[in-house]
Amino acid sequence: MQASGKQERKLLQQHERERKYWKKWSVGWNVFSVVTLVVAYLENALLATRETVDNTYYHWFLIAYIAYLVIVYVVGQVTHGGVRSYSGHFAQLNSSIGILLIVQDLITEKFAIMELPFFVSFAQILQQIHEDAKLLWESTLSSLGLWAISFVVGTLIGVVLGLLMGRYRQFNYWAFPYLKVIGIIPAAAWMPLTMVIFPTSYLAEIFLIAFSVWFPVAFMTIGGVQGISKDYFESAKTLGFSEAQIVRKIVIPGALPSIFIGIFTAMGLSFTMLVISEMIGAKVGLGWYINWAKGVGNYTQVYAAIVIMALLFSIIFAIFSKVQARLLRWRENGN
Amino acid sequence: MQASGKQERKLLQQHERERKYWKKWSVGWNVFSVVTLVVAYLENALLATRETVDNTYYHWFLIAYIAYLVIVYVVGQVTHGGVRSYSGHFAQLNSSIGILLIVQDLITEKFAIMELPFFVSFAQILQQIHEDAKLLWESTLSSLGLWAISFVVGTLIGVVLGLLMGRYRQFNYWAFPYLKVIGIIPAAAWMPLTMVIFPTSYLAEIFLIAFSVWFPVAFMTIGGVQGISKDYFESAKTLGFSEAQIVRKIVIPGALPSIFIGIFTAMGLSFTMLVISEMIGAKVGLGWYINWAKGVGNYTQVYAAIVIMALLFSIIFAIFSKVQARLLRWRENGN
Amino acid sequence: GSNSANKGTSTYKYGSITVPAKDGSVCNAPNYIAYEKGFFKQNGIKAKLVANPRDISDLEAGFASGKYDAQNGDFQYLPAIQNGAQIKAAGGIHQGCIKLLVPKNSKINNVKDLRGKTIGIPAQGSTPQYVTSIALQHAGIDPKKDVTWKVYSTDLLAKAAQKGEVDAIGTVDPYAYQAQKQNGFKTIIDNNNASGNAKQAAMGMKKQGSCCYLYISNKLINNDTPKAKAIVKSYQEAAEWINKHPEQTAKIELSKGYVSKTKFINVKNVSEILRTERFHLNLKKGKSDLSYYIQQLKEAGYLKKNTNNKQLLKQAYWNPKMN
Amino acid sequence: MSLLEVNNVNRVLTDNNGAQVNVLQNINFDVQQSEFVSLIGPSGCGKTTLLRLISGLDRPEGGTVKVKDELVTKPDASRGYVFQHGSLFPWETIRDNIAAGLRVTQGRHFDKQLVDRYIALMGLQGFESAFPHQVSGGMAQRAALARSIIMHPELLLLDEPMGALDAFTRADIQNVIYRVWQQTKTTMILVTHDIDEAVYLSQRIIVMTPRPGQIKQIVTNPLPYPRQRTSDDFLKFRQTIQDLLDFGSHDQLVTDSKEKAK
Amino acid sequence: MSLLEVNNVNRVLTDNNGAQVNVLQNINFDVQQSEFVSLIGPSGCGKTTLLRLISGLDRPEGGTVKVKDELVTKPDASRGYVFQHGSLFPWETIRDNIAAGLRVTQGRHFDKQLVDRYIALMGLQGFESAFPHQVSGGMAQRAALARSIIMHPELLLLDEPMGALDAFTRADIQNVIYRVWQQTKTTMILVTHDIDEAVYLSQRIIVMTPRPGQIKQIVTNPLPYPRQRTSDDFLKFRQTIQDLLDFGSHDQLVTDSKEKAK
Ligand SMILES: Nc1ncnc2c1ncn2[C@@H]1O[C@H](COP(=O)(O)OP(=O)(O)OP(=O)(O)O)[C@@H](O)[C@H]1O
Ligand SMILES: Nc1ncnc2c1ncn2[C@@H]1O[C@H](COP(=O)(O)OP(=O)(O)OP(=O)(O)O)[C@@H](O)[C@H]1O
Ligand SMILES: [Mg+2]
Ligand SMILES: [Mg+2]
Repeated sequence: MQASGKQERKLLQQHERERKYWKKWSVGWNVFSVVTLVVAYLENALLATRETVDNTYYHWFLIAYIAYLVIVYVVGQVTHGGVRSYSGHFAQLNSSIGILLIVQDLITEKFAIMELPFFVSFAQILQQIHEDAKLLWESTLSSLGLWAISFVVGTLIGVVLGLLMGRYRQFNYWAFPYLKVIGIIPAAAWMPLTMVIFPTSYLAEIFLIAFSVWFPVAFMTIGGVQGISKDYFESAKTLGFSEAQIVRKIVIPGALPSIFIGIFTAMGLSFTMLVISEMIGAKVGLGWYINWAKGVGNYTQVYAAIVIMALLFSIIFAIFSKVQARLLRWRENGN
Repeated sequence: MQASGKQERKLLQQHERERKYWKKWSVGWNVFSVVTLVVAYLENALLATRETVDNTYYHWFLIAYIAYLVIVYVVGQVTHGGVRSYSGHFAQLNSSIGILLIVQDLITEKFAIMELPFFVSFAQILQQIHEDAKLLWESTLSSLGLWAISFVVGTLIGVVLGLLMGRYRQFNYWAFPYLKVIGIIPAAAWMPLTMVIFPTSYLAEIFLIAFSVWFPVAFMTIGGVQGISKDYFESAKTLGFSEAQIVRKIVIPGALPSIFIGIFTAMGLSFTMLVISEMIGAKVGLGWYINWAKGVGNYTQVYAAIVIMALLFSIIFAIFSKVQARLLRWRENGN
Repeated sequence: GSNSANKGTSTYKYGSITVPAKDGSVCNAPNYIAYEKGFFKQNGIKAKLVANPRDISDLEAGFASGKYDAQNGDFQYLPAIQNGAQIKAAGGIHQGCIKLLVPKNSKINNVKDLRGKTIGIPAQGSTPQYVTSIALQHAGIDPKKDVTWKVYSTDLLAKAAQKGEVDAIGTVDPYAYQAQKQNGFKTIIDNNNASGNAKQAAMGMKKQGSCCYLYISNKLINNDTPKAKAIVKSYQEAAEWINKHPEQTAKIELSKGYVSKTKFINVKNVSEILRTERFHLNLKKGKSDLSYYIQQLKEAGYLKKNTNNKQLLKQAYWNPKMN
Repeated sequence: MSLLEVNNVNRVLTDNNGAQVNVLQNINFDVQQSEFVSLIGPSGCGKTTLLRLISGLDRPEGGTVKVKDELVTKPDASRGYVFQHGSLFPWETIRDNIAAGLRVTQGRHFDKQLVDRYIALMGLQGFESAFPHQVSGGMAQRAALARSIIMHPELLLLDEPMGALDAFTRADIQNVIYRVWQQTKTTMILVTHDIDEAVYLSQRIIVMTPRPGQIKQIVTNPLPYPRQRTSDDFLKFRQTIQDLLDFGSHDQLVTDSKEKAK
Repeated sequence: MSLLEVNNVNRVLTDNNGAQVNVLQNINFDVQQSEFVSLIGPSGCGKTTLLRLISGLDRPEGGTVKVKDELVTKPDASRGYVFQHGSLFPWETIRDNIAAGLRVTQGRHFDKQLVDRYIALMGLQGFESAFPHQVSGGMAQRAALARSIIMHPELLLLDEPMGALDAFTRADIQNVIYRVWQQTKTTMILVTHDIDEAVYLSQRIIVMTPRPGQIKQIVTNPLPYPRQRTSDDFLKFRQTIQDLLDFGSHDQLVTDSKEKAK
């Protein structure tokens, strides 16, 4: 139940939290997750290492992780708000991460069951990140910029085309058959053409990434528009809405849930294309960095870039989820 | 309204056709589309060509296209069945294809406004396809086989994971965070690892393609399962369904619409990955062919491969659409 | 198979090998010829030619996991070998195919003019980058600081230069040859110094320096030396054959579909490229070349600062001691 | 001059089997300014079809629909329409839904006080910022009414606005409608299945026949307002309508025509 | 021995505001073999909650629900449940829906004749291979009934199975239920808002109070079967129930508790 008062909104938030963070607060799991990480630390510090690696950064990472857990657990223990729900819910997952860290450390660094150069320990990756910090930072910024521009452009094009195709069947008739075919042309095949067509290679890169985004977004948007109950259109008409107002007030919000699905699906693909597109004309960038590392067979660098990309992706994913939850809060089940 | 009689099913089919092929039969458009293609033929045959090209195959293509149109139009004129609806509906689109053919011929072959090697005429592509017919045929078969296996494997994995994550929140809790991160690792980064992990490079290729498929499929499947009304689960329980029966009779059919969306979204991506994955260990294949042609910058071959891929994609898309329409015929709006 | 192929033993004494070679490139000729002219077969090897991933790390993974056995590739593998790639060079196989080119009306006339310029290359860590870097070092230019590298896929480098996105391009044949012939690109650096050009030599381009090498997987070298030797022998014979019959080689490459035909990629041009590359499996010179490159790459900063040259050479080179 | 004139209206539709069906045949009636008219008839007889023609959402195959002597050609804000399920926009709050039409006609600076008044009138205070799925069916239906009424339509078309509600909530909404009608004197046409409802609210009741939908009879309701559902007069008049509808015997299982027709 | 015994049942739920709410308080009643009992009460009083406890879909916080002296712990096929919207599986044909339960208990070679008999009994011939969205609401509801009844449950729980139907179709389904009950003597509990319906069908009517849901009174219906809706006795008994429900004045706009509570 919704009400205007602040009090009630707060209660609503709590209810929402309970739906999302359904694992109960448990002192046992909290302690256990800290224990696994402490064990990961001790195991790494005490056992002899077979490979050359500077474990300092790994130790710092573990200490920071432990500190973070201890803080949220203490806060969770004394408060009853979001921190408690959140940290209680993720205690078990944190334990599993601790165990994974121990296992990977043992099978790579300690017993070399899986060996260099293809398998590296997380400690080695962190060491690499520290070594290449400046280059990686530049690369991350550069890639993020390229990705953000391309993703926005691709999403906009996808949404606009999807809305047009979904709402106007004439447009659908003319555009869909051509777009369907264009949509599957592999990026590799596009690369020469984009070079010729676009004045700068940065634009060509943007095109390649945007291209990987618009297809799923447009595809989902079409479905979203077509799935809107015609009651809403008719209500709008009897309230005197013009076509423009119908698009703005009915078509777009109605298709938004589907648009978000398209955006989420396109995200993974856009990261793949980022790596590919940075093969044309890039001076720096995570994709460029991966290609470079692959060129000299330095897998640790490849993994370092992947760790950063995964982190980036998780952050972007979380932001999008938040935006989605906010924009789609009118839906029964929240997301 | 549905009834068991054959007669009524036939009427239903007709109604369905009208929903799908809504452009009315029009003699004018039919004639016009044939005219555009005849003009395309004459233009190509009569105007002097600036580039070296053997236009024979293009002429054959145009003649076949014209013959096809004339046949379906004649059939459409005298019958009232599916052919009439279909060909009437697509007459305008066919005209646009005719015009496009004329335009591309003029700006490449005839006036060389857009030049070799990046821009080639359709006639040159057809000539190339004819020249490399045997190699392309083998490549197509090989790629199709690889794609089919990988796509099935990827879809199955995606559906199974999606069902598990959608239905069992414990599974979702443990699997989703890890799978989400794994899902975004770009293929380029995977390639060396897959080579090391999988015993044969064919398996590595399958993995790479399947990997691009399972993510969107799993993602959509989760949503599909979570979107099933809990009424159905409760009805099933009061009818004595076991968990296995619930999964088979409720979860799978209920998620099927979303699974199909996932499959359609994954298709484009899987074609991109086909090209990338055929760089490891393939002796032949469309992706290999593209890479091979790029080895000396023979773009005509690249485009030839793309034309074949587009054709393949259209056929696969059409088959999937048919299967989807059949499996989801229980839905109100058919698809 | 040709006539000579049938002379060999009907059974394959050493079993089969997989060679990642089918990438449509011209200078992969030894693979094609060893296969087509039956040199593999004569030496008791059943060879399978497959696609070439081009990307070193993919190749490396293929070698490490036993999916690939031999290949001819550039000296660009040195850093990869230092990073643990399980392959060794067994001699140079042909001379240079790598050039640094500038567009027709470029103001760049020699290496010194490259300071502060942007250079297009096929990949970070590619042979063209290394060759250019060696020349830059000889001209007193720091390849890591004084120039900007930009990456384009090989087929697009010339286009990038024409569009002015880069000032010079480090590229390989047949793209380099085509850019020269068709678009009038000027050569600044040519690592093919068969003629002993003093200007090129001053830039560190060795006379008769090998450009591509025969690589064999460590697994094979360590576990089945005779087989590895048989591979070396096959390539040796193939290289000699190519050197003698560039025209026929070109014909085989084009007619058997190893290299795709275009207006430019025809028998005449391909045999010209093959002729200049002077195919010959040079076992001894290969080692000294490699040693030279190790030193150069170390100086240029592409190898680790603390590289032990001798040890890396041992790690990177295998002398098959053919008699 | 009547507010609404429906003259010889015919509606022919292609049903799912591809056959042509006369859904409405020769419909004639007038509605006066400020009148409350109910349309009642078996399911599938064409009530919704008729209402859609009046609103302008559809056009008749024959005959004319005129409002204030002008031919109706397309829907506009002067003829409000409330659907069975309200059709509130789920992505807008109750307040925004109610204001939706005003925003269109008055632009960004629409009369916010007016919206507040209607929120109060409909008893929706405290739920202004709730989304439709967060309120009960009855409240959603009240908001849908408010959304239409706030536009001060000449004619309000109500297509079973209480059909999906339970008996108790239904009675509540009936009272809301009654009160609004009393206060605003808006002309209303109510489509319903519920004889009680028609008798409780309307001045005239148009009884329709099953397909092809025709007007069987137009009955004037003699009862004075406010009406008592349990009064004898009420029950008697209710019986009159029930008889007119020929709501026959229940002793056999019939797959009646209306269901086949759906 | 009673078929069903509900003893001191309590149900406490956390509502959307996070507060604990007593939805059902101290519910006690028995149902005899072959009896037809109706549950009636205002919206939100806990009728559905109670039915779910009886079916085993939920467990009470206090008290016990026993069928044939055995504690109900989870739903099974011996207690049929028909939902307000039928909840036919949209991806199965009418025939497959009706056979769904049989397929589970009898496996692949279930009694196909039985399915045909029920299709005939429910007047669904000709629609066997239609999908739920292709049939009318009334037919879907008949199929949902058939799907439950075909399992020969000891107890059939009907949660407003006619609530979403129009008045005419509702009367039709009421007759179907009546006929099935007469023929099969299945014990039935019907939740409804419709006093007419309760009076027309049931032997006893359990009247519930608004939250916290308690039993106000259990009334035995004196009318003999078959009943006439228009008979004076019918109307009189109807009035008794109406009075019990204290279905008060309609003269003010109330945002009543049931709506606030939703
Ligand atoms: N778009 C359409 N195409 C074909 N037939 C239609 C269409 N819309 C309605 N019909 C048919 O027209 C008839 C009248 O439908 P309508 O919805 O107007 O009835 P109704 O009186 O409103 O019924 P209900 O009381 O169930 O709402 C029905 O038989 C229906 O099947
Ligand atoms: N899962 C739940 N969590 C919290 N409260 C609930 C839940 N389910 C029902 N309620 C509350 O319990 C009360 C009884 O609900 P129930 O659905 O049983 O009423 P009902 O009598 O069936 O109403 P209706 O006639 O509208 O169907 C309501 O106030 C409702 O808001
Ligand atoms: Mg209607
Ligand atoms: Mg209920």
